[in-house]
Amino acid sequence: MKKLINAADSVVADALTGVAAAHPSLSVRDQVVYRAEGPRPGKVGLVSGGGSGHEPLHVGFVGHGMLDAACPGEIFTSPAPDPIIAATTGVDGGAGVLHIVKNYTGDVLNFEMAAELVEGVEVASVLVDDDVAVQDSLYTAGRRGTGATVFVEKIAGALAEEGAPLTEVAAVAREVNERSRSFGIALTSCTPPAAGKPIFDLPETDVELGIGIHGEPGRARVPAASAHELAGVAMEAVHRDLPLRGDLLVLVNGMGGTPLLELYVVFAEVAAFAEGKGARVARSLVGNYVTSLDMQGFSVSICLLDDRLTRLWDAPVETPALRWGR
Amino acid sequence: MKKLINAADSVVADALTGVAAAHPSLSVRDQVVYRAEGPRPGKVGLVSGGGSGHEPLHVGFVGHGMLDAACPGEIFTSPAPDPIIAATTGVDGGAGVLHIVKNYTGDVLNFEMAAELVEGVEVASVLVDDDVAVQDSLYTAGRRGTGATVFVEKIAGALAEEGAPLTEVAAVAREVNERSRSFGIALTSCTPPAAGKPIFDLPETDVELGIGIHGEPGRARVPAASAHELAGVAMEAVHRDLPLRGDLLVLVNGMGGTPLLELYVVFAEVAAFAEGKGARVARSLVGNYVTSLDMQGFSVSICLLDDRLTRLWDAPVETPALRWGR
Amino acid sequence: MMDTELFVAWFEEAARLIHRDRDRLTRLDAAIGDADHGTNLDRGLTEVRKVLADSAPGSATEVLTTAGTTLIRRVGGASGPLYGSAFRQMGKTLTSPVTLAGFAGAFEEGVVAVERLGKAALGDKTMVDALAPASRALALAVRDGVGVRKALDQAALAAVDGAKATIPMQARRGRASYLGERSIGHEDPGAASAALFMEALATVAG
Amino acid sequence: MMDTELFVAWFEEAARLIHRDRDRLTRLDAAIGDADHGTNLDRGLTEVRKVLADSAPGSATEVLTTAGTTLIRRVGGASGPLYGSAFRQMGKTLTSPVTLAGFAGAFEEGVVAVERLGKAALGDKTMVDALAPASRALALAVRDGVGVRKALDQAALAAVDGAKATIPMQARRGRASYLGERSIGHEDPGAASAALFMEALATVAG
Ligand SMILES: Nc1ncnc2c1ncn2[C@@H]1O[C@H](COP(=O)(O)OP(=O)(O)O)[C@@H](O)[C@H]1O
Ligand SMILES: Nc1ncnc2c1ncn2[C@@H]1O[C@H](COP(=O)(O)OP(=O)(O)O)[C@@H](O)[C@H]1O
Ligand SMILES: [Mg+2]
Ligand SMILES: [Mg+2]
Ligand SMILES: [Mg+2]
Ligand SMILES: [Mg+2]
Repeated sequence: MKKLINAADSVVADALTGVAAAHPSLSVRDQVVYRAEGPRPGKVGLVSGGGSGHEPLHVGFVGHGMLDAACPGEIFTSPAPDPIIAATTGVDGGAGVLHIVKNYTGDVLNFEMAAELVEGVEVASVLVDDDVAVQDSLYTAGRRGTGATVFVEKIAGALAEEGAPLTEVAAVAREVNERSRSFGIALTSCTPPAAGKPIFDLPETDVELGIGIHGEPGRARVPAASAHELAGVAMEAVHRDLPLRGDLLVLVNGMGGTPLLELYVVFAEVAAFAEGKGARVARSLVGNYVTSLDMQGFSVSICLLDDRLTRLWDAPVETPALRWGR
Repeated sequence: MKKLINAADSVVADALTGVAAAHPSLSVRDQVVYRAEGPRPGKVGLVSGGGSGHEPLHVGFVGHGMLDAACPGEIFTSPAPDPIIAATTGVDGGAGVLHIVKNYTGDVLNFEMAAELVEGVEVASVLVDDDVAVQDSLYTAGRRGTGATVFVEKIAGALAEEGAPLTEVAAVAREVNERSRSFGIALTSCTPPAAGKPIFDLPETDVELGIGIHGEPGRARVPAASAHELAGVAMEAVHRDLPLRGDLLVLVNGMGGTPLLELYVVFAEVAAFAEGKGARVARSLVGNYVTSLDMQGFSVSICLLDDRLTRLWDAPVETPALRWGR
Repeated sequence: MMDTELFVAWFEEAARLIHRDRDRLTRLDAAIGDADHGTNLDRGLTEVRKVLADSAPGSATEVLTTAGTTLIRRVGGASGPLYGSAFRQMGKTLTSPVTLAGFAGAFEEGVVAVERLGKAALGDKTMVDALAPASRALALAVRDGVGVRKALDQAALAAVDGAKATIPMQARRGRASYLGERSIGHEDPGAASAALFMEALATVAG
Repeated sequence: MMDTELFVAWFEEAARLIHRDRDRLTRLDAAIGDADHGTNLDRGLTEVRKVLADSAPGSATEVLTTAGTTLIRRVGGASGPLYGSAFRQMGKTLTSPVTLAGFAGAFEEGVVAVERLGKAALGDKTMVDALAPASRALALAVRDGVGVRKALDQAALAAVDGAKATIPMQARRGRASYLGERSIGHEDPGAASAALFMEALATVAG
């Protein structure tokens, strides 16, 4: 394993030192990343978090129009309750705080505990579970939260910035999650610094369908195929679960090790697929937004827009990883 | 080789289809990427280009405040004169056009030919050659143009947007290049689709110092080391050539396959090094901006700022890869 | 009689075993999870050991609640809150002096806490599949009037068997459940670490 | 006498050889460059072949300038403009009917065009190291009154020797120069392709 790190157990701390040095708009205290200017009285605070290794998620989405704080855990390990409690208290502007939680047992348990233990702050929670690769049944932990997290954080963040109350901000977050689906495909595994080797072995000839964002193997392994075919597999899976129609918000997301050139090749196929179904790509993102360390591969996330969601998506945002309108 | 492509010889064309679909602000004609709104009368036009495989460079830098057109060649192959001529004519608003050319024999020759052949447009050229890994002597093709290209395109683009004449825009571009230096380190090689395998073999134990952005091997191979040590090597090389002082614009650039998490670890080391030399990181970028396909590694680019350059860097920019102020 | 020192020794030994098997646990987690179980628990128990050394707890209850709270605070992931809540619940239920019967009852409460928090049942391929059999072994030992050492040995054996029994199971909880049938054929890392906890207790009591 | 058909055949054969050796040229370029020389020339010459077939050129000059212009327009990279200018210059210099002496003179002009454009000299480890010896062989053949076939054979041999001679050289031009001493020990891809061009000409004349 070759990585640009100093030690496996200091990666997250060292990276946060870099984040603090690179972004004067952020302040980092006790492994929590806040907006430097602090909470705005009367504004609902947005807190998210989860294991590290998915950068820019969540740290790169802290700033005006999006998150108020992010709690990065160790690599692929959800943060413990303490930093979540600190973040929740730290961003409260008196209007309460929304926890945006990706649906993983660890994230759910730790955010639940934090919500119970925090004092004097009204807390609402929204679970993001957009990954159609996982059957949502009694026999699983439920669908994983992946690419749609970006949609939820951006749109809920925009509504909070407008001064909407906690109930409404939570409601729009849930609405975005319900209208969003994702599917991911890996060309390679990824190597957590502490593990020192790839989480799973994937031969040169195969790709892994329906992967999550923690290097966990997917549901099936098939021979490598063209971008056209792989994009088709991902889009079919999404379309089967949530028929594409009207205006779409599309994220073609890189898993961390895939060059942008290839992501644009995939995006062309995704856009063509959507048009084939009579839908229209109204807004889009192409790049590395919800990654899995150095994994090569992509995921597609789709949200069915309406005028309100489109307006909130277009609202100004100023974070390290997402910025427009200011 | 596993890649998200349809065919080795259609990668660039397919990716440009994706670029056109993803960015309504751009228009793609005959493998040239233009601002959709076309040239602004009286504004100096900025055209750059070069081999593909460095995304987002240059295509991702077309837009308000930066380039007017980009000419992407085949992978690692500079474009032929025809598209450069088309781009030059297409963006001319009557105030002339600046060619921003990275110093590679192929880029230089093809842009020179285009400049000679183009008719009715005043053309000025600036060579970017910031890579201190290459001795600038009679015995080389001269220093390569790498990360500083982003600085040159952004700052010259801002001045052009203000309506400055061609001579001034060319002058500030040269000034930025003269005040900038870069150095790159690779943890892995990269695999061009047409080649089908890594350009060079790099054992698990070693890293390559002083690499360019075309997968060409570097000047030396040394055992892998910590982010602290590798950042030190890069910064020493830059500092030896251009002593760090005052306000710095710093780019910690990923080569395409390196996760953002690691780039922030490197940035922390780079910032600490700069402070150690009594300089100050006044502005910075951390991410994949000038890549080498799927190569893992990083490069550091430094520009010595002054008030004017800082103001031009801060000026509004709206491109797929760089956006602020609007 | 199970005195306070025994419980402190339990966590010291558990920390040692988990550190020793850290890579094995991470490998098991790599196969059906995200390759962090070993690092997570190692980080947590190193901390527990420190905290217990500094705080010099005066009772078994204090040892268990301190350990549980520390695991919740320091591990994160799924296993942190689950193990943490288990030990906190045990601690809250224990009354001193700690008899085997008292411990068996408290242990069962701890297992129930995991099942409740994790919505997990026997057969879901989780730590419960090691913890529940261990609890049952303790209950039987109490019924049969077996001594502490023998009882804890039987609990440890039951936990190891329970962990091995997760190999053919298809996961229904936690990350491994995402793999569906592909989760079959691998030992659950949390069940494996639970077996180490029970082995540690048997060792220090022996 | 070297008629127009011979020059058309030259580029058809060159296209065939370059396509055949495309991967070898790319491998050579991978060692000291950026692994695209084979694809670049293959793309260019496929196009040249098409254009010549469609345009049915009426003179050797037309063949060479058409081929040169096409290479400049379609190849990109360093080799496109260099080879393109070489052939355009040859074409401009040729007068018909084309004698061996006329061709030798035109060929030398083409090599000089590459040296001028590339600021390259013999020994810089570039295509010049294959082209210049070939030009010299042609000049000597003319001086000695050797026939066309023999002359072109000697030029081809000189080009191959010249290409092999680049192996111990340290590159001073092009991408390979970035490697400094590490460029030593590898054959220059452009010199290798230049040798193929000369081999093609000898073949079609033979
Ligand atoms: N819902 C649950 N109920 C009970 N145990 C669980 C549950 N989810 C996970 N576990 C246990 O936790 C272990 C994984 O712990 P760990 O790897 O540290 O956390 P994470 O899964 O968040 O990476 C699993 O092997 C399993 O034994
Ligand atoms: N300055 C130069 N003068 C002469 N020949 C050159 C020069 N630079 C490069 N070449 C030739 O071009 C070849 C490389 O061509 P190619 O790989 O197609 O272009 P690029 O180097 O732009 O990738 C080299 O092997 C060398 O023979
Ligand atoms: Mg985990
Ligand atoms: Mg090239
Ligand atoms: Mg795990
Ligand atoms: Mg080349």
